[in-house]
Amino acid sequence: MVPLSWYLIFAAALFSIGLFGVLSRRNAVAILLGIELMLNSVNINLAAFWRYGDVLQMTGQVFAIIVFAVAAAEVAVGLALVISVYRRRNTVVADEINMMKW
Amino acid sequence: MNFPVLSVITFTPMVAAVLILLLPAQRKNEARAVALAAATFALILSLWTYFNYDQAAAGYQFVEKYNWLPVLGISLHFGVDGISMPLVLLTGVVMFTGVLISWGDDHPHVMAGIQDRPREFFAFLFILASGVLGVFVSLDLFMLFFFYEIAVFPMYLLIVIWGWIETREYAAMKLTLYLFIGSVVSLVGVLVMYWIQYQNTGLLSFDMLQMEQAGFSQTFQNIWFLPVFFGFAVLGGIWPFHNWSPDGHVAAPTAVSMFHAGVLMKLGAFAALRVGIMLLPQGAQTWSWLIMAFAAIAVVYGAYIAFVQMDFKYMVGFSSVSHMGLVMLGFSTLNQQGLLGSGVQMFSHGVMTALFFAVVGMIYDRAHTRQIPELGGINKIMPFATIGFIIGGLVSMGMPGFSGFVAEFPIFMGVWGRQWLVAVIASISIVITAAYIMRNIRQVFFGELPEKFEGHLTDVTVLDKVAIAVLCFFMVVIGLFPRFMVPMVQTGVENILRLLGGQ
Amino acid sequence: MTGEQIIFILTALFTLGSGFMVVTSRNLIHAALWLVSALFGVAVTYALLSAAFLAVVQVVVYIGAIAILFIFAVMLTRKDMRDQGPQMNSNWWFGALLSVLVFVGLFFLLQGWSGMSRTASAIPAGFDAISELGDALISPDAYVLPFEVASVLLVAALIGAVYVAAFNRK
Amino acid sequence: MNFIDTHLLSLILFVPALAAVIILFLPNGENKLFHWFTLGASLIPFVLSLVVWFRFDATQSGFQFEEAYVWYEAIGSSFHLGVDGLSLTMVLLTTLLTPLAILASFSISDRVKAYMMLFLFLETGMLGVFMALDLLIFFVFWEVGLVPMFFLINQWGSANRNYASMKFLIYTMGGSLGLLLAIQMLGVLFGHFDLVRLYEGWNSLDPTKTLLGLPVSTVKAIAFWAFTIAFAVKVPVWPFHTWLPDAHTEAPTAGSMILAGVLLKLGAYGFLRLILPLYPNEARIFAGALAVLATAAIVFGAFAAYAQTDFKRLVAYSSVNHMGFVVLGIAAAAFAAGTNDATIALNGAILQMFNHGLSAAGMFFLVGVIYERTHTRDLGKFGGLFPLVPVYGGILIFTSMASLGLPGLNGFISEFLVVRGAWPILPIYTAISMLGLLFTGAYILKGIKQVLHGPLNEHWARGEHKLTEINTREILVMVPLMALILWIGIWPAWILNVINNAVVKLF
Amino acid sequence: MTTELLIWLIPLPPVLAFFLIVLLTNKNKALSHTIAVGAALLSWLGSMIVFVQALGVEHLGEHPLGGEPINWLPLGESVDTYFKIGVLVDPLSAVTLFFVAWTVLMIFLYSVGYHNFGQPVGDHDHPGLPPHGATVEEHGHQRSSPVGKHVVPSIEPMYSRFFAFIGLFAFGMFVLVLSDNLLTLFVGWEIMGLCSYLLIGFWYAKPSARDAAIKAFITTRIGDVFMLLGIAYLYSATGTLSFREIFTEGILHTLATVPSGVLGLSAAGLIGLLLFIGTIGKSAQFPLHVWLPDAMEGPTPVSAMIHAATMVSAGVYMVIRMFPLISLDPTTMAVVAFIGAFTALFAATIAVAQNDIKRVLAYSTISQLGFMIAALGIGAYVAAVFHLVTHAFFKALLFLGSGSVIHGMEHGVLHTGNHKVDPQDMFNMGGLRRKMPITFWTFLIGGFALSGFPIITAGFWSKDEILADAFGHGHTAVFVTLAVAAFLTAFYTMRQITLTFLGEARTKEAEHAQETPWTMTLPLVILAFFAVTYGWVGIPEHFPALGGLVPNWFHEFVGGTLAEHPEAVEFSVWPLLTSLFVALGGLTFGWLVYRNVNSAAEDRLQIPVLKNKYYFDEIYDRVFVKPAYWFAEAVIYKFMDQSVIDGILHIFGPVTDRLGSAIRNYFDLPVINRFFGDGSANVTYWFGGKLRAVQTGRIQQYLMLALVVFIGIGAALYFFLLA
Repeated sequence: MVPLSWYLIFAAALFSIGLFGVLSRRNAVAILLGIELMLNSVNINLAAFWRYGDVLQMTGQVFAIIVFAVAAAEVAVGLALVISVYRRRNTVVADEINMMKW
Repeated sequence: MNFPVLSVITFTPMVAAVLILLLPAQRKNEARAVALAAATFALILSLWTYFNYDQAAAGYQFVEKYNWLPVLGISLHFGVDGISMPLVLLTGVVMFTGVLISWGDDHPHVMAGIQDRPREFFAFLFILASGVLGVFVSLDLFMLFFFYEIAVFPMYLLIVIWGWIETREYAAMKLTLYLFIGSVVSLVGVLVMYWIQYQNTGLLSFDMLQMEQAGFSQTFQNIWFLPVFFGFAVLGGIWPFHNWSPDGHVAAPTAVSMFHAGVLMKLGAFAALRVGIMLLPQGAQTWSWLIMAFAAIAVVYGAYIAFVQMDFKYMVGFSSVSHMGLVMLGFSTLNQQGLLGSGVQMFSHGVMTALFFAVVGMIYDRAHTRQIPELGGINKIMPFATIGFIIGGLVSMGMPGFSGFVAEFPIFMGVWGRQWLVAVIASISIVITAAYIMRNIRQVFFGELPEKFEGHLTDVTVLDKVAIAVLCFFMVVIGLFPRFMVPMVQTGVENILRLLGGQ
Repeated sequence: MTGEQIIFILTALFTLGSGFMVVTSRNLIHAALWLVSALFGVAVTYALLSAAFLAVVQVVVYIGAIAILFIFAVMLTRKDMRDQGPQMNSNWWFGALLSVLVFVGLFFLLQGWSGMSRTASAIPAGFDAISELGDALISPDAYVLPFEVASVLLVAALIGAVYVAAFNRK
Repeated sequence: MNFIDTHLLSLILFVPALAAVIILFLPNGENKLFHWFTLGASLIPFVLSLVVWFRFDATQSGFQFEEAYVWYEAIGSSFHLGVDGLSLTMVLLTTLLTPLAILASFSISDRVKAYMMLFLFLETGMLGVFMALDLLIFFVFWEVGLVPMFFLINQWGSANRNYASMKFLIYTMGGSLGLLLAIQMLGVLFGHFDLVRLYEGWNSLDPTKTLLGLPVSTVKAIAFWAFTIAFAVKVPVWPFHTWLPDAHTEAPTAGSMILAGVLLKLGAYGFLRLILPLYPNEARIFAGALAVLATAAIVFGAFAAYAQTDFKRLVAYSSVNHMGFVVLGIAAAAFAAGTNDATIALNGAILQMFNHGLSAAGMFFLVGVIYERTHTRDLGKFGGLFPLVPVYGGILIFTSMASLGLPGLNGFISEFLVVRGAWPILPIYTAISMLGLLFTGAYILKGIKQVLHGPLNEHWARGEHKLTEINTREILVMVPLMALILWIGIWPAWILNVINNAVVKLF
Repeated sequence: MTTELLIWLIPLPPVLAFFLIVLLTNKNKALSHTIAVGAALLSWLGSMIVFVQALGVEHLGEHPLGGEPINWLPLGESVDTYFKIGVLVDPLSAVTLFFVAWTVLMIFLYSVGYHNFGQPVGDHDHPGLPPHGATVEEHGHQRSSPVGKHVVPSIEPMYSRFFAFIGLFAFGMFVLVLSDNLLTLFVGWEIMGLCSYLLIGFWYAKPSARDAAIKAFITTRIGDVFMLLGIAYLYSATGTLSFREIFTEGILHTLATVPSGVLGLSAAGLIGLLLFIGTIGKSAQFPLHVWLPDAMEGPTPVSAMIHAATMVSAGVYMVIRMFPLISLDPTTMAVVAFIGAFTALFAATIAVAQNDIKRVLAYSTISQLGFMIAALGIGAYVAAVFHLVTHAFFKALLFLGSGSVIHGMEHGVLHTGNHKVDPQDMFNMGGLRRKMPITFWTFLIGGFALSGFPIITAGFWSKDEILADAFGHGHTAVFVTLAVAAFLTAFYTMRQITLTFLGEARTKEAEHAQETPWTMTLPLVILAFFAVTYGWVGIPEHFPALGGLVPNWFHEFVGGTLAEHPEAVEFSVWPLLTSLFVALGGLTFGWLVYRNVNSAAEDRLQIPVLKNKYYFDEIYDRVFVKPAYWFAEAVIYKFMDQSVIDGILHIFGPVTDRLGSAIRNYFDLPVINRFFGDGSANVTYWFGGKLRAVQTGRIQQYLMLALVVFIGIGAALYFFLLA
């Protein structure tokens, strides 16, 4: 039987990988990809806690669902931003996108 | 008192501001009309209140109280006593005259008054006004603060947008920062008081009448008096925190200068008195020497600087530093005459300096210079303004028969009671004031009219004359019949003395 | 070592591997495709956790919608993505370090936690996870509010995305 | 009528101010109207003060016609008016001179409205000082008088008026600064400003106690000097006199008349009304110093006048010289208060105040008359005008003789009384001041000689510069003055009675 | 009406005349002089009545006329502290009144003629200048001249004014004589001073006249000032100024005993001295004599008025009046005697060298006054009064005579039209006795009286009495001095007479001189009468032959003024001989010397030092006048007032200015404004600028930063809390 710790560590690893992607990729799209990975690791945790906690409580799954929604929204907006930025600046390289600078 | 006169007075300008903003931008005269109507209404109401104030009964009258945030003990608690009543009247007067002055005259090459976006101008001005009124009538510390900030912030916009192009950003920023820092300092103090009161009495309340019984300990008062008092006194232009005011005066448009010097500085002085001295009396007694020292310095110092100013408006600005110094001097005596004098002086100086700025503004709008040496012979063109300025000048040099004397004399008496040396030193300013006032009257109004002004200058408008007349009226009346104001202030002073431990 | 454990380990390795490829592969198309595989791995994990609904949704929504969306996006922007400059930014090593640190930190935290080694209880008989989930999502005394919020969020995001991405000719 | 009876003083005091306000609302440019209206308005107080004069009961002591109204009760000041023989004399002088001055200024054509208003306000200010029985009110009017005079000089004065007016204003204000402070101190000490009560209270202070951290005696001495300097500047006592020649010279004719006629008296009045009663001891102690200054004023004033080439300046310095006698009398009285000599000296001093009011006003007016015609005051430019203007010449000689102190005219009586009173008390100073008396003759004669006598300066004899004779209006101004000068010279009892009684009661 | 009232009224007519003329009738000459002379006549009438009544009173000295004084000045508490004024007629004032009334009347009358009343207005007459003469058409005039025109004297342009002034003058004198106290006496005294000023400067267009007038006024005023002091002293010492009260035993005694603290004089001494200085000024005694000769610039009647009848006599009158007081202190008496005697001689010496007919008289006046003063100084009270009176008469006579001479000469001048000739210079005259006989004879009488021609003339008796007293009381020095002076007097008088009337006319003008109208000659005659007869009322008893023929009424009468009657000095022959000798000797010597001197050049007595009056004018000018003006101008005005005092004042302005700008520029702007105000803002700004670096705008960097912090915090929490 698979202990909970395995899932958690697996999720942590996936999270770190995604984090690495977010931190070090130059391409905005790639950063979004990294985020996706991180979200998934979260979902894994949620699901795992549901399964290993009180099964009758559906909280874990519910929030996993919501995370799906959030992810979808995030991707939609994110990609849209990337594209509009691309239109204006002809680049999707995060380093070159520093409009937030004061 | 079923009719909530105070809140009506207080919120009239606010409402008027909204109404004005609702008007379309290009309907300048309508905006002005509304403004004038509101101002007149407020003035009439404040006059009514003034004359209906029962001097025999004294104390706080026309009291209204509505819960606002009961949890924290914040309530909309209005009421006036002998000290604040004249100031309410003063605000009414200055508001009224300010509107008249800003009505201006869009004569082709005069463009006096406010011709650029009067709608917004009046709106901001009135927000300012109602903030000021709120401070004067609030008996609730929180509300006092609330209105205080309301009063301070439109100043920035008014100066930055309509101010003198040269220095307006600088002056506006300076003014705002000074005042906010000041208010923050005192806010800290106030909150501490609030908390200590909770500890002492176990009730959460910003009500000042409550706080008077809060029983702050001697040490506490000694510690917290300074931040509270000086935090507010900054707005009162106390030395050495006076510097925002001359720059602010100079940069501000005429009506704003009138408000600024005429009312806003009183706001600081008043709050310093109401919160600093009345709530922390022992602290006041501990530190009165310091205030006295600063005030005395301010009196002489302001006079000296005004003496050498070549810029007309700076001259007036520093003169009001000097005069507010007198107010503070009166506070610092903490005795009957001194406080009485300060009370009257606040009103007298308010009217007087408003008049000064009004006239200076009229001249500047037409001559486009404020350099005293460049001006001259104004009386040939605007005799009425000349008379007005002369009367104002006499008031400011403490000439008997005018309100200035009625105010300054008791102040000096009070100082005598405390420390005669200070009285002697401070009295120097009287002569210096006389010197520069008379010198400038001579130069600006009676000197040779520079030929470049020949024909280019126009007389002031009827509205201006009305404004001047109203202002002069109060100065002369108080000068001739101190009874017009003194007994009322007296009642307020009694109250303060009671708090000070019946000196 | 039960079979379940073996399946889990394989899945995990597969997922992590493709995840690694996602963040490292130079070509974005490839990266997107690796993402698909990583997501698939996650789906399998859900299945292992006997969260059938989640697994399905994972496949449908993620792989079906999101990943494809990515591929479109990449295609739209690919022409100047073509092999110019490094795919990693100047301080990728720092990123790596941080990620490792995070992993280590998490690992230790989990070590310190008591409930680490608990095992899953058996699913009671007649328990229909999906219907339960449905109830939970829409029953007012449960999570209808977050659910609605999420939906609103989605709509907002949709409109926002459309607005942002829309071609404005100026 | 009853109202008038009970409010005589306030009426006298405020009628001018009221008239001034009315003038404000009269139509502009109606110079004639202003002239006559102002004249009429200024005559009312004169008539009223005559009423007071005749109703006044010289034999009884204390103040009469007292009125007191609440004014500033918060600091214990009430609007308290009243006259005794001393102030009544001055009131009469003021109300008499003002109409004459206004009559004299009918020749003013520039901004008549403002001019007349200022003049009336000025009158109110001066009268107030003489009537006030409340220290604060006294100070109020004391200062109020300054401003109209400042503007009169500054607006209607001659070439150097800016300097002169500023000097006048700042000097006087600076001088009265001490007065202000001292008054405040008194107010703080006693909580009221009522003179009559202060007389006792202040003098009954226990000299051993301390006040404001200083011994009472010291405080009193300081206060004494504060008062003294304020009044000394106004009188003016040497060496505070230098504002006077400038102010007098630059002021318009009528302005000089009032300035010399009344304003200077304010200072002397202050000495009599405040210093002597309030500070008898200090006054006695410092009388010597005062006498020195007085003598200096007499002698140096005479010398300086003798040195002038400007006619008006000469007259101005003569005022210094004459007021010196007033101060000398006061000093003597202060030195030996209570003795008969002191009484005589005071009688002399007060009468001298009145007389100088008449003669100096006359002199300034006459200077003005000739100035209006010739537009010069340079004595060197005149000469031999007697045949051209015999009447003027006669009047000039008459008035000069009065101010020279010719027996038979008023000046002599007062000067003699002062000398008589001061001799046994301060013989040395009196003797020295005789030198001044001698030079009085010298400069007066110099003036007459330069103007009237000597070879005729043809410039004025014919052509457009032809000097015209003094006209009826101007004569009308002089007649009352000359009549009084002669009358007092021959029969001084009528006025000296009042003065004497006041002095006897007061000191 | 009662005598008192009459006395009160005596002074009034002239002053009324003054005002009437000034205010009303100054256009009308006839009316003016009628009023004036009428007024003089009234006063004269009153005086005579009073005089006669005074004669009637027994012991007039003890109870003089005048009645109760009236309250004038209220001084001090009670009624008795009033200053009272009143009138007083005791023997002294009676006799003075007598001669004053006469001379004044005469002079008024004389003036009418002197100012050519009835003559036409001159062509180029100018107010302030003597008349120049008018040209008139011939009509039936016997002396026809080729031109058909003829120059006659023209009338004085300011005719009326003249009468007004002398009216006032007379008023002053009457007041002075009749007043019963020093103050009103001083009033009259000063009024006369004013009139002398006005009258001497009557022809003010002449610079000389103008300066003379001022000189006269100021010089006398020097005396007056001291006199005023004396009065004040006396008043404060005794509390009264009334003669009645002062001259009582008690007061006099106290005054004599109380020391004054000055020069060891008694109070009486000091007062006397001060008063006497007044006299020195008024009566032109040395050293204040300088004004009198210059005063001759005035019209001759004025000279007569001032120098004979009224003003100078007033000085002496005052001393005589105060004699009881002055005599209390020997020092004062000595001073008086010395001054008098010295002046008498000194002036006489100057008179010798003068050529101007009036100046000679002027100096003789000074000298004669010296006689009286000296007489007083030696205590010869009656003698002094006697000489005062007689001198008044004959000196008035002389002046009027000289005026008449001058008038005649001017006529001559007009006739020849040569205006360069000075009608007053005696060397231009000569032989006038034929031209103007009346004038000559009267002048002769006057001159003899002046020089004390024995027996017949009044001057002899008075002067002789003075000498006798001086001799009798053993004041030898005085005696000798006066004797010499008397000799000189006789000498220069004779010189004058000789040069003027005797011999032949030296100029055409003198030839054409003619007698003056009756208005001028009549007074001469009348005065001449008194100049002779008045001496006879004072002949000493023991005078050989004549003694006792007429009782020495004068001595009795006037002596009565004093408390203790002064007994007449016993007769001694030496003074008599002396006076005989000096008088006759002087006269003859003068005649011998001058009968054939024809021009100033031949006059051997034209010694510069005498001619220039011992250079007194110059000395005074250098020593007093110029320094005084310099002091006034340079020191007092320019230096003290303008530089020092105003200098100090002017410091204040700049100082305030400096101070103000210093505060503004070196404290307010830099410290408060820059440092504190802007400074704090700047600091904040700087700090913000530093922090900006963090804001790269790179999402990933933000994130990394966040993580770093997060991990850091996490680690910290972990190790500090959990571990």
